[in-house]
This record gives sequence, C-alpha cells and structure tokens, in this order.
Amino acid sequence: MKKSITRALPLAVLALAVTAGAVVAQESAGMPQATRLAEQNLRPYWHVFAAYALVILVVGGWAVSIARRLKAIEERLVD
Amino acid sequence: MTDGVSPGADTLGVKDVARGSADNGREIVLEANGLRREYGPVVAVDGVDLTMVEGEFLTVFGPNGAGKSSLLGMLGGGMRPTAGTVRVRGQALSFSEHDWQHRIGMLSHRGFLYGRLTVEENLRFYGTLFGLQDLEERLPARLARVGLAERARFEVRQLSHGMRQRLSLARALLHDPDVVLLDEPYTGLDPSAAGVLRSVLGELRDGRRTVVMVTHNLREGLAMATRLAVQVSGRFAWEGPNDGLGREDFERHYHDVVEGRV
Amino acid sequence: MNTYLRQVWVIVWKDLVLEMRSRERIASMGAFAVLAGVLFNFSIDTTSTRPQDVAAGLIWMTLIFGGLLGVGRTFHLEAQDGALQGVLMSPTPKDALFLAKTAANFVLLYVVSLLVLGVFGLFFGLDLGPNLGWVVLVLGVGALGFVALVTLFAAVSTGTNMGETLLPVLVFPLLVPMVIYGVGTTTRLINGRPFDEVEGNVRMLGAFALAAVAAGAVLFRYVVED
Amino acid sequence: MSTAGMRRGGTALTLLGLLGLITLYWMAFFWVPTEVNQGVVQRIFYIHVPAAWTSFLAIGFAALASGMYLWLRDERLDRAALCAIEGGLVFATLVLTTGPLWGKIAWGTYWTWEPRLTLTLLLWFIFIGYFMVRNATEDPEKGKRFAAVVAIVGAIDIPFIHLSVVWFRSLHPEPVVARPDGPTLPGDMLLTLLFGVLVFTVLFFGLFLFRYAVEGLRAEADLRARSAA
Repeated sequence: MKKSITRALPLAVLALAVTAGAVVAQESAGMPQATRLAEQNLRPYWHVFAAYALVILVVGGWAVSIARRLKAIEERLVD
Repeated sequence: MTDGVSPGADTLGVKDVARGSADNGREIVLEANGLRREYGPVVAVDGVDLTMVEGEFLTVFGPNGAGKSSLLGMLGGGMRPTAGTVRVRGQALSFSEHDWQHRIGMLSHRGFLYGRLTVEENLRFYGTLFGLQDLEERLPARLARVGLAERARFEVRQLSHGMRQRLSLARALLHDPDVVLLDEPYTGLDPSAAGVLRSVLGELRDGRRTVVMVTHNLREGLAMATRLAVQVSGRFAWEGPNDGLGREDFERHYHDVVEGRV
Repeated sequence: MNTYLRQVWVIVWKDLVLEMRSRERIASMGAFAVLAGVLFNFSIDTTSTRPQDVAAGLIWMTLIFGGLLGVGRTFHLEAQDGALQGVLMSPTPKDALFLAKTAANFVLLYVVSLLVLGVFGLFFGLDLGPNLGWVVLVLGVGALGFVALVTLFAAVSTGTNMGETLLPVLVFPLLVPMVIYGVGTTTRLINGRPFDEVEGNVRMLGAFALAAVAAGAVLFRYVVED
Repeated sequence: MSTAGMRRGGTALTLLGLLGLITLYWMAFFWVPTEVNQGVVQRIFYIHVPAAWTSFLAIGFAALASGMYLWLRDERLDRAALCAIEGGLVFATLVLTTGPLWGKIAWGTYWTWEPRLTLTLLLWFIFIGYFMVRNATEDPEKGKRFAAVVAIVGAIDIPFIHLSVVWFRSLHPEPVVARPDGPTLPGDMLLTLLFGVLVFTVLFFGLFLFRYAVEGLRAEADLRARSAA
C-alpha cells in the first residue's frame, strides 16, 4: 500500500508539471482563452501554479510521512 | 510461622480469608476485582484482587514504584482503573455519582489542608463538602480527640508537621467513613503525633472499620495490621494474615519476597 | 439551601478567604494593571492618536494578560498540600467545583477589571459620562467568559509538564470573540455612542460567556479525574 | 473494520482521490472558463475553498470522536480524533498558504485580517494546541483526555470566532455558494468547485483511514512490546 502511494506521488507531480507546461504553451500560443488574459499582468500564473503545486506537496508530504511511519511500525512488528 | 513463612502462605488467597470471615457474620466492605492501572507503557498496578470485611486492617508493604499509591488511589475512587472494579459495600465506585464518597476517608502524607485557613475552617470546609449537618457538635469533639482543641483558631501554616498530620487525620475521619485509606501516614511524624495516630487507628480497627495502609515502615505497619501484603511490580507478591510474626523475621521474609526468592 | 449550592458556596468562600488573607493574586494582578497603564501611556503618541480610540483595546489586553497571571494560578493554590485531591475525593460534583472556582475567579477578576477601568480612565482622561454603567456591565460579561475558559484550561495546563507556558497557547485563539466584541463595544461606549448600537454585540458576548461556562461545567470532570 | 480493511479502504479512497485530483486539475486549468473580474488567479479558489471545507470537516469530526472518547473511553475513538486533527492541520496549512497567494493578486497584500482567513489561522492554532497538550503529559491517557477537551472546546468556539471576525472586518469575496437566494457562481465554475470539495473530502478520508490504520498498528506494536517486557 505504501508503495502505491509513493509510486503515485511522482506520477502526480509529473502530471502537474505537464499540466503547467501545457497551460503555458496554450496561453502563449494565443488560444482564445488567453486573449483576455493577455491584457492582464502575467504574474498571477506564478501564484496559481505555486498554489496548485502546494496542494501536491503538502498532501503528498502527509501521505509520505504516513507511509514512513507505517514502514517503521511494520519493522517493529516483524522483530 | 516463626522462622519465615510457611510455603502455603502465598497460596492462601485473600478471598478464602474473606469468605471465612463473612461466614462469621462480618459484612464485606471493600472489594476490588482485577484492578489494573497503566500509565502509557508503564503498568503500575497489575491485576490486584482484594476483599475486605469489617474490622480488617491490611498493610501493604512494597518498594518504591511498586504501585502502592496507585492501588490506594483506585481504592479511594480518585483514580480511574484501566481495568477492574472497586466496590464499597456492594456499590461500584463510579465517576458520575457522588454518593459513595461518604464511605471513604483518605489520609496521605500530604495533608489536603489549606495553610491560610484556620484549623477549624479547614474542617468546616470539608464537613460542608461532605454535607454534614451536625458540624457544631462534631468539630470540637474531633479537635479534642486529636489534641488540637486549643489550636482551633490557628492558621494551619502556623502548626508543626505533627499537628498538621493530626488535623489531617481528623479531616480524613470527619465524616466517619467505613473505609479508611492511609498512604505513608507515618512519614515525618514526631513521636506524640505517631502516638495519636496509633491510638486512633487502633480504635478504627476495633470499631469495625476497614483500613488499608501502604507504607515502607515495617514496625508501624506490623503493629496494627490484621493482614499483610507485599506489593512488587504492581502485583501482590505475597499476602497472608498477620499472625504475630516478629519484625526481624518479617523483614527477612519481606526482602526475600521483594527480591523474588520466595 | 440544598447540598449542591452549599458545596459551591463553601468553595467560593474558601477561595475568597484565602485570597483575602494572602492577597497573592489580587496584588500581582492589581500591580500589573497599574504598571501596564503607565507603560501604555508612554507607548502611545497622544498627538496622533486619540486616547479614547485606543483605551478600550488596552483595557481589555491588560485584563487578558493580568487575568492569565492570576486566574491561571487558580489550581496551584489547591495543589500546594494536595488539597485539590481532598476536594475531588469528597462528594462534590465536579461541575459544582468548576462553577465555584469560576465564580471565585470571576469576583477576583471583576474587582481587578474595575480597578483597570478606573486607572486607565484616570491615566487617559476618559470621560464615560452616562455610559459608565454599560461599560461596567460589558466588562463583567466579558470577564465571565474569560474566567470560565481560563479556569478550564488552567486545570489542563496545570496537569501537564509544561505548566503555565501552555495556557496562552491554548486560550488565546479561543478568546478572540471576547476580544473583538469586548473591545468593539467598549470603544463605542467610550466614544459616547448609545448602548442600543452595541446591544447585539453585548448579547454575543453574553452567549460566548454562557457557552464557555456550560462547556467548562461539562468537560471539567474529564480534566481533573486522575 | 479490521486494520487490513482500513488499509484497503484507505488505499482505495486515496487512489480515487488522486484520480479525482488529476481530474480537478484538468478542469481547473483547461475546462473552466476564466472569471471575468479576477482573472486567472481566481483559479486558486478551486483548491482553496475545498481545503478550507476539509479542515473544518476535520475539527468537527475530531470533536465528535473526542466527545465519544470521553464518554466511552474507547482508544479507537481517540485515535480517530488524533488522525482527523492531523489531517485538519495539513489542510488548514494549505488554506493558509494558498490564501495569501491569492490575496497578493486580488487584494495586493499577502495577509489581511479577512474573516475566513483569520478563522482558519485560529483553527490552525487550535490544532497545534491539540498536539502540544497531547504530548505534554507524563501519563498518555491524561494527554488524550486533555486533547479531547481542546478539540471539543475548539469546535464549540468556532461559530463564535466566525461571527466575531466577520463582524470585525469583511474584505473577503461574498459567499458565492451558500447563499439564501441560490448560488451566484456560473454553472461551470460552481461544478468545478463542488467537484473540488468532493475530491478533497475523498482524499481526506482516504488518507485519514490510512493514517488510522497506522495508529492501530502502533497500538498493536505497543501492546506486543509490553507483553514481551
């Protein structure tokens, strides 16, 4: 189970990176959605990506810490 | 049982004694079943069973950390057992009810007294908490009994340790409890206070109260007891009647029990 | 008088007699209040801030810190000779004990809060006029909620090995409603606004106090059991 | 439910939650239209609000479990409360970090004493207090009782804190979903938001079960260590 979590985590991060890259590519390619946004300061993107990355990092960090604790206890139980 | 204790003594269950006594028409007052108390990973009391009838005086000896105070705390209802029950005259000590406390009195090496209240005020305070109606008659009598009548208006912090301990004794017995619990009552007492304590304890035993005392003090512990127990690592490692074993003999036996040679 | 009330009363009486004889807590709280008033006076530039705009906040902050100092020690007095254990082994219901401790602490804190009001009024030259009675009422309602929460958590922190250092961490987040309603209401009253304008907030303060007393009365038994 | 069952359930829910999270990210980045007034930064909303919802769910759940623990003294209830509080702390941390990221653009400042942000900050401190009390006693059983009291009083106090901080100052966007006259958010955005709430709730309960299973195993290991000693 802990393996499934630790395996899923890089996948999720990868997904996020791909997503972020795709959005930037899409926006800079001038897709319809971007026409309005082009008028705005581009700075907000950084904030949005940071926020979405934080979700992955914090929730993922919690999952990893649970998995670590699980591992430690399983080792204790085996002894 | 002159030279040590007969091998059968540790198999003589408390329940057998109690049943025998109950047959003699003495009512069971204090009953504990499977008492256990844990502090996280530490087990302070590990499965103690106890049945006591009127007029019995049990002294529990044991080294520091044997769980004697925890045992007493649970018998007094102030401490919740991790497992097991305590009954006083058939009534289970429950945390949500407040009618069984009348039956229990506790005397500890700490006085439970307020230093800034006078002798009389301390007793009045506890008397009111116990809902006693006849405090006006009761207080002077009790103070006289422990020899503090002329100190009634002194603040407790002005009293010597021995006087405080005597006052504390009066406080513990103010509501005439059926069961009296004593936690190292002789610690730091001067001879006169110890004398008062001894005579009051003698009265309690003869007045068919039930007394449980925990102590390291072998001499005082043996003097009053009708029953003895040695608690080691949370369990009663040995228990039996106090049938006039000399102090030196008991001391030898006690060390044998504590060090696991018996 | 039934037994319950008599038990509550005797504990309140005991706490107040002890306080009157030792003056330990009232002296430290009172001295703290007056000295805080002096320090606050120097910490405010009265050429740029009107005293009546900040006085309410300072009064309440003084009450909170001073109250924590005094009310937070309420179980140390009991613990000195194990007396709390004696009370707990008596037939006193635990909620009676909580209500009594809260009532005694309330008397203590209310006396101090009136002192604070007087001292700050003097130092900052406040003229309360007809609102004086309402301010006194608001201070009382706020003090009740404060005392109930702090009494409960003083029992908690006394039972831990961190002692009093834990108390502010536990109670400050919970005291926010009292601070906001108390300061908001008092500021308006000091500025001569009619009571009608703040009545809703005083009600909220009252609801907060009642909730704190009720929660404490129910939960206290789980804190003091051994 | 057995510990193994917990772990299976936890894994299933967590994986479901992760799947949902990926879908949510897709919806938030590609599917949902950009909000007219705030622009792209409004997209933080789809994770910020669900995280806030989850942390309040956690304290409510923990208070309920704590109350039942004080009543029934079943260790499992205490463990449930502990695990919920830990999850609540994680999600409250998310709220407190994503909120300022939004605030910097929307309001021009990282921190404002905006009511719901303030409330979450105080909630975060209540969570911290829970852990501090729990670890500050020599007798663990006492720490559990004290922590339960903190969780319960915290949960009771939250409505008061909420009302007071709203009264104190309101800079926050008006409630957009829970309004008496129905939601004002355009349908697509509302759908994304509600989906976000669902995903975070599933994720919370998945990880909660997972965490709870760990705590159960720890109790078992402690028990074994004790009986071996």
